[in-house]
Amino acid sequence: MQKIAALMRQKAQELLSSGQVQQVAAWRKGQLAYDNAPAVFTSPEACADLVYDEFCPANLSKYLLAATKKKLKTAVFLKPCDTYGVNQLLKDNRVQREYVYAIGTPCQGMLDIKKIRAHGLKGITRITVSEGVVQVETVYGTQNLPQRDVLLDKCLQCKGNAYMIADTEIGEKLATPEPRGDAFAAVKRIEALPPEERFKFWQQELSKCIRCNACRDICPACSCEQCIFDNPAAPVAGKAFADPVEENMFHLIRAYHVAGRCVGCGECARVCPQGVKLGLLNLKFMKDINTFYGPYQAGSDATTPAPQVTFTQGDVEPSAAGQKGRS
Amino acid sequence: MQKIGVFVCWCGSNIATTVDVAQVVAAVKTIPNVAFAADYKYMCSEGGQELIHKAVQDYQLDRIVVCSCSPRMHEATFRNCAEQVGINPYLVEIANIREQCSWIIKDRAQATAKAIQLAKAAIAKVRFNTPLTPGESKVVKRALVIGGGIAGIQAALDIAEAGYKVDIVERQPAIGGRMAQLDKTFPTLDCSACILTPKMMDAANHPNIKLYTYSEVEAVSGFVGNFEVKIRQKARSVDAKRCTGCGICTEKCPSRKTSSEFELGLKTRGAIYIPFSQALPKVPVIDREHCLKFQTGKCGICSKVCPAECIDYTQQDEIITEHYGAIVAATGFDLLPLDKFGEYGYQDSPDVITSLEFERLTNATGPTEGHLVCPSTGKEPKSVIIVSCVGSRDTSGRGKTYCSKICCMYNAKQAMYIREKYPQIDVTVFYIDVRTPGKAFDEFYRRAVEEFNVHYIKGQVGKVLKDARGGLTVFASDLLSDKHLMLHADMVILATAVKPAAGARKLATMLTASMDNDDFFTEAHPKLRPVESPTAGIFLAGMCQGPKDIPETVSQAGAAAVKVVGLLAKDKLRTNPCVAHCQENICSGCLACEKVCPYGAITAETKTVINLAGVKEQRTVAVVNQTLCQGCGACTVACPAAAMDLKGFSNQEILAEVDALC
Amino acid sequence: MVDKVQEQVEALRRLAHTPLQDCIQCGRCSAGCPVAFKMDLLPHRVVWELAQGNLETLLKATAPWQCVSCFACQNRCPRGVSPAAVMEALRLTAIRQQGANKYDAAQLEHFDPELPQQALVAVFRKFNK
Amino acid sequence: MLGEKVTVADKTAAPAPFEPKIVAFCCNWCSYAGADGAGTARKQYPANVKIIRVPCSCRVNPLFILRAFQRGADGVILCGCHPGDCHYMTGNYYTRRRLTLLMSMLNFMGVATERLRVEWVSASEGARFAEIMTSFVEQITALGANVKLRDLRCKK
Amino acid sequence: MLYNYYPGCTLSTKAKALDQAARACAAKLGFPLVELPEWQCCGAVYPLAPDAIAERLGAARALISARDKGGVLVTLCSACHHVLKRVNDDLARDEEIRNKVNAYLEVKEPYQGETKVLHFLEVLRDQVGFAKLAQLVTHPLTGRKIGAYYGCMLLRPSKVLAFDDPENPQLLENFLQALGATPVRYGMRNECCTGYMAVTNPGLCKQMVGEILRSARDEEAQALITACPLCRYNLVANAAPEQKVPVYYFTELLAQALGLQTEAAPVQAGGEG
Repeated sequence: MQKIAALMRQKAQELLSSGQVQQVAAWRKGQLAYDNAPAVFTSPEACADLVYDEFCPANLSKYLLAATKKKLKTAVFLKPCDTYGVNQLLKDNRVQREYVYAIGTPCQGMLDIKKIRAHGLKGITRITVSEGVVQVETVYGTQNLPQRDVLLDKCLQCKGNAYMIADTEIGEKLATPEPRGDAFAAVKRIEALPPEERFKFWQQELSKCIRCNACRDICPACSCEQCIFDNPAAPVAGKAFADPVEENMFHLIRAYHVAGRCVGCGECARVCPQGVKLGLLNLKFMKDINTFYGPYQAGSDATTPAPQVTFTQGDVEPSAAGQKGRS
Repeated sequence: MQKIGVFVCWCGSNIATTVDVAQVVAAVKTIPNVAFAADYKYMCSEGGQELIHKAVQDYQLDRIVVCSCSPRMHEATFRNCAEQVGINPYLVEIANIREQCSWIIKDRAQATAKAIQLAKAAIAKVRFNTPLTPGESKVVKRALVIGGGIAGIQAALDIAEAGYKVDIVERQPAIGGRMAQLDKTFPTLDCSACILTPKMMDAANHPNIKLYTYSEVEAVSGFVGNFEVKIRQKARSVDAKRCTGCGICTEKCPSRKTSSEFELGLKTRGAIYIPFSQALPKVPVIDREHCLKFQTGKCGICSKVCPAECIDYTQQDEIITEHYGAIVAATGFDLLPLDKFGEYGYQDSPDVITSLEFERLTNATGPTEGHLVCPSTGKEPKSVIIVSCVGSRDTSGRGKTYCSKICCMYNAKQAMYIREKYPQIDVTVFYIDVRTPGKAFDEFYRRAVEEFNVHYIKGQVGKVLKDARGGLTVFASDLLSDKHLMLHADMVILATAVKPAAGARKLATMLTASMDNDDFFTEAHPKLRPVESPTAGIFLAGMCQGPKDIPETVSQAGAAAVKVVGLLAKDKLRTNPCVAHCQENICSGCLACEKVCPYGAITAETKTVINLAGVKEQRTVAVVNQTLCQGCGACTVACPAAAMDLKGFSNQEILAEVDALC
Repeated sequence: MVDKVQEQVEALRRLAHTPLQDCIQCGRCSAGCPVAFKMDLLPHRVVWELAQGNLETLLKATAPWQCVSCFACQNRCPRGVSPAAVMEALRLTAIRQQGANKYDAAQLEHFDPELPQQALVAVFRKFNK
Repeated sequence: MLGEKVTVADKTAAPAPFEPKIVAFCCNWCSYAGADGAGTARKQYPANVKIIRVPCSCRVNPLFILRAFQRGADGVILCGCHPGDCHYMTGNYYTRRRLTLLMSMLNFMGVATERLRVEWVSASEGARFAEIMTSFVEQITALGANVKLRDLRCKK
Repeated sequence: MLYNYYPGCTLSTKAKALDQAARACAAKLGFPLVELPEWQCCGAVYPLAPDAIAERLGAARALISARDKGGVLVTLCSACHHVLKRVNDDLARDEEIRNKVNAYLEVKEPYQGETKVLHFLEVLRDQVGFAKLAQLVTHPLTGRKIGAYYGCMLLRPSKVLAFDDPENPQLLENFLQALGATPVRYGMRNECCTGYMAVTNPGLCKQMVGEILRSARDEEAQALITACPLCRYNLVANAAPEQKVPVYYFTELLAQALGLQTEAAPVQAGGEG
C-alpha cells in the first residue's frame, strides 16, 4: 500500500505542477494511525501529506460536486467501488465530465477500526496488512488479526476490482475481498420475519436516529441543490413546519428518493454515528428493482436510465408487489 | 390577508335534499379567511352568478370556492363567472358535493358532514392557488379523418367544403366502408350504392381531400391544434398514379381461391383485386399472402398483361408523417363473431347467414347478382326466418350487453325486400321487442307487417338444425300464444350484434382517447358533447362511438365536422395553464423529468441561475415548454428535489387537501 | 293470508336463487327446451310468474315434472337467469311436504333391469323426498 | 394543523363505531369521471371516501400517500386509467412502478399493505368505482385504525 | 401426479365396460387411475337449491379425500363429473354452503374447493394431448363414421363445467379424429336425451331419442359414442327399431384403438351402417 501511496503522491504532484488539474481530491494523514481524512490538495508541495492505506474508506466522488461548481478541473482518486458514485453523479448531471480526472486506485478492502478495537486492542500505533493478515502494533505489543474479521461491512459486499470510470490507473489492480455470499441475504432475513417482527425491528432501528443527516451528506446519490427536507414547498413538510411527517418518515423517504440511483456503496451506513442499519432499506429497493424490472446496477455507467423513469407494458402490479415482497 | 367566498349550491333538490346546505354554510364561516359564505338554489344560474358577483364586490373577495356539482360539469362556468368580476379564474375551486356526496349517500347527517369536509379541502387548496394565465398554441389548419366509411366521408366532405384540408386514412384498399356492402337502406328502401357512390366520388375528387387508402395510422403524438401522425401506406404493389383501373390484371390473375373480404366470404377473388366494382380509388391491390409471384416467385402474369405497366412487385410500405389540428375517429363496426352461438347452426349450415351477408346476397353486384338463393343449393328459399338480438342485450358474457339499435329496422327492411321481390317466400321475424324510434321508423316496420304480411312472432329461436331434406329445422317459442314451435325454414338470417371495428382499441390508445368496456369511444359528455372525445382535438363520428344507423351517423359526422371547423378556424388556442414549471434555483439538472415526459416538453438548458446561496452560477437546468406540456405531472414526481411542480395541482395545494381531509 | 302467499313466494325465490328481475322475456329458454312441447307452463313463464309472485299458477303447473334439468335454458339465457333452478325450487317445494312424493317405488319392479343406477338415484332425488 | 390537540375520549359516551378515513387520489380522466358516473347512477358507497382530484395518477407523489397516512388516514387508494389507456399515454406506467416499489417497501417495514390500494378504473366504470370503494372501506374497517403508519417514527 | 379416480355407482355395476376400458387405457397412456378408497354415490343429479346441504355431502367427501391425496380427481360418468364439479364450485364460491358442509363433516382443514375435478376426456385433451394420442393409436378406426353424443351434463352450465364450448363442442370429435375415425358433426349432439325420464316418462324419452338419432343418421353417422351410461341406455333402449345404431362408450373405442381390446362390443347387436 505504501508503494501505491507513493505513486499517488507522484501522480498528484505531476498533475498539479503540469497544470493538468487545479486540485486533487485524496486523503490526508490524521492524528492517529487510523483516522485519515479526505482532503483536497491544490499545490504539488502540499501533496507530501497525501496518504493511502486501509483507512481511506471515504468515497471522494461527492467532492466533485464542489469542483464542478467552482469549475476546477479536479483529479480524484477512486477505489473501484467509488467509481460507481462518479458515474451516478455524471448521470445526474451533477458533475461535468470536463472537470473530472478520474484515477483508478487499487484497493484490497478497507478496515473497520471498531472491529479491531473490539478485539480488545488499545493504544494502537500502526496497522499494516499483508497476505490477508492485519498486523496491529500497539504500545503494549503487536497482534495479528485475520483481515476478513476486521473489514468494513461494506467491503464484505465488494463489487470487485474493476473501475467503472478511470482516466488513468495507479499501479496494478489488487485482489479485492471476496464478496460474502448473497448480497441480499440480510434483506431476505428481514423479509422472512412475520410482519409484526419486521415492524418492531424497524421501529427499533429508526428510533436510534438523531437526524444528523450524515447519511444524506455522504451519499453520492443525494446530490440535490436543495434537499426536499429543507424545502417547505416540497411534498414533505419542511423543518419550518415542525411536522412529524419529516421525522417519522425520514428514512423511508430518503431510501425511496435514492432508489434507482443508490450505487450500494454502503457509505450511509458506515458514517451513521448511531449504527442504524439504513443500508438495508437501500438494498431492499435494489433487490426489488432487480426482481421486478430486471438486473440494474446504478453507477455502472453514466447513461442507462433509472428503472423509475422507464417502464414496460407488462410490469408487475403494485398489489402483486405487496405480496411478493413477503417471500 | 386572503378573503375567500364560499358558495354552496342546492342544485335544486339534488344536493339540498341530502345535504344540509345551511349547516355547510355555517361550518365554513368559522374557517379563517372565509369572508363570506352563502347558499343558493342554483349557483350556476344567472341569479347564482349574480350572487357571486355581488359578494365579491361587497366583501372584496379574492378567492372563490363553489360547493356544487362535479368540476367536470361547471368548473368552466364558475371560472368565467369569477373572471367577469376580476378574479383570476384559477383562484376558483370546486367542492364536488353532488356526485361525490348527495348522490351517493342517503344519510343526511353523513352527507352533510362529508360536504363540509370536501368544502374544507377546497378552501385549504384555494389558499395556495395562484393566478394563472393560459398560454397560446398554434393550430395546424388540416384535419385527419380515420376511417373512410360514410361517417368519415361525410365528415371529410363537410370539413373540406368549409375550406380546410382534410386527409382520410382508410385501412381497406377502397373507401366506402360498411355502407358500400349494403343493398338497400331504411326507411326509404333506396339503394345504398346509389346514394353512397356520389359521396365517394366527391371525396375522391375534392381538392381539399386527400385519400390514404390501404393505410393505417401508426403513431400519434402532439396535442389539440398540432397532432403529429404517422401513417403507414401499405404497399399496393400497383403504381396508383399510372393505373387506369381497367381491371385486366384482376381478370387474368390465376390465383382465385381467396375468399373476398368485401363479399364476406360468399365469393372468391384473385390475389390482385379491386374489392368491389364501384371502388374508389379504382386501383387494384396485390394480396401478397395469396399471390403466386410473392409466394413462389413464379407467375407475374398481372405485370405482363397490364397495359399501363404499373405493377410493381418491389413497392414498399411507406410511412407518411403529417401534422393535423384535429382528428375525427370514424372507424366503424364489425359484427360479433358467432363462434360462441353454436345453437344457431351458423357454423354447420351455409343457409344460416348474418344480416350483412344477406345484404350481399340481395345486392345486384353481389355473389348471386342479386338473386336470393340458399347458398347450399343455389335455389330460392321458400321460407326465411329472421332472428333478432343475436348476441345483443346479452349480459351472460357470451354477447354484448347493449342493444345494437339498427337490427329491428333492417330486419323489417330485409323482410319487406324479400316479400316484395319474392312474394311466394314466407318470412317470419322472431323478436324480443321491436324498437323503432325514429322518423317514419315505426310506420316502416308496420308496413312490413300490414302490407307485406311478414310474420312477426314475439319469441326467440333456441336451436337451428340441419335436416335431411337439406332444409333447416328451427326450434322457437311464441310467447304471446305460449307455444313451443318447431318450424321448417330454408334460410335463417341472424341479426347479429355490432361491435366496434377491430383495432379501435389500439387507435384509442394512440389518440389517448378513452373507451368504454365495449371498446366504443366515449364522448366528452353523453348529452351535451356527444361528438367530442374527452381528449381535446379528437372528435367522433359513426359506429365507433356507439350503435347507430346511417342518418344518425351522417348527422354525427356533420356535427363532428363543425366542431373540427370551429377548431381549425382559430389561429391560436388558449392552452391549459395548469402546466409544469421548474424552480430553476433548486433544479439539480438531473433530468429525470425529461425522461418521463411523454410530450418532449422538457429540455435541458444551460442557464445562469442564482443559487440558494444567492450566488449567480451557470448550470444545466430543466426547462418546461409551456405549450407542449399537457400537465400530467409525471415530472413532478420524478424530480427528487421537488423543483418541478405543477401549476393548479402543486405539491402545496394537494398537501393542503390531504391535510384537510385527514 | 296475503302474507302467507308472499312468504311462500319469497321462500320459492330463495330456493330458486336466480336473478328473476334480469329476465327480459325473450323466450330463448322455451325455444330451446327439449321438453317444452310437453309443458303446461313454459320455462319463460315459470320465471315470469315467480317474478310476479303468482303462486297459484306456479303450484298448479306440471311443467317442473317434465323438466329434466339439462340446463339448456340456463346456458342459452342471455341474462344469466336459470329457469331450471326455478323448476327445481317448485319441485322441492312440492316434495318437501309430507307425503308428497311423486314417484312410487313400487313401480320400480316393472322396469328394465338394464336401467342404469344413476337413473333411479336421479328419480328419487328429483321426485321424492 | 398546528396546535391540533388530541381530544380525550368522553368515557361516559358509548364508543363511536370506527369510521375509517379514506383518501382516494383519482385521475381526472378516468376514475374521477368514474366517480361522477357512480354519482350520476346513484350508486351508493360509504361517505368515508374523500376524493382528491389529480390530472393523472402519475401526479401522485408517493410522499403524498405517506403524508396522508401520517396525518391519520386509515387507508389510501390511488385510481388511474387502465394500463395502456392513460390520457397522457404513459403516466400510469410510471405510477405502477412507483407504487410497486412503495408497496413492497411498506411491506418490508411490516406495515399492512392492505391499507394502500392501487386500482385502474375507467371513466365508464362508475358501478365498479362504487364497488371498489365499498370493498376498500370494508377492508379498512376490518383492519381497524391505522396505528402503525402514524407511529412509524424515529422515536419509540 | 396422482390421478385419484371416482367411478361412481353406475360404473361399478351396469357400466363396467366404460370403467374397465378406461382403467386399462389410462394405465397405457401413463396416467393410471387410483380409485378413491372410500366413496359414496354423488347423488346423480346436482342439488340446485342452495339449502340442499345433505345432498352435497357425498360429493364433498370425495372432493376432500382427493384434496388430501394430491388434489386431482378424475371422473368418467357425465353425471358424476357434473355433480362433483358443481359441488366443488359451490364449495369454492359459496361461503354459506362451504361453512355448512365443513361444519357437518367436521373437516380438520376446512375444504374450499381446492381439488381439481377432471373428466377423463379433459385429461386426454390437456395432459396427454390428442396429437400424442394419435401417435399411440395402433389400431386406427380408419373409415368409421362415428358421431359423438355429448348430451347435457358434460357441457352445461358451461361457466362451471368449463369443459368445452357448450353450443359448438369439439372435444369428442377431436378425440375421434385422434383414433383415426371420421367424426360426424350433427346438430343434436349437445341436446339432452331426457335422462331419468326413462323411468318416469319413457314416451318423452323415446321422442327425444328419436330426434337425436335422426339428426345423427341424417349426417350419416354409423355409430355413436358417449361418456354417460344413462345416455347410452336411452340411445339404445329407447330407440325406434328402424333408427338403431351401435352406441359405444368412448373408452371402449379408445381401448380398441390402443390395441387393448380387439373389438368393442356394442350394446346394440349388428354391425355398423
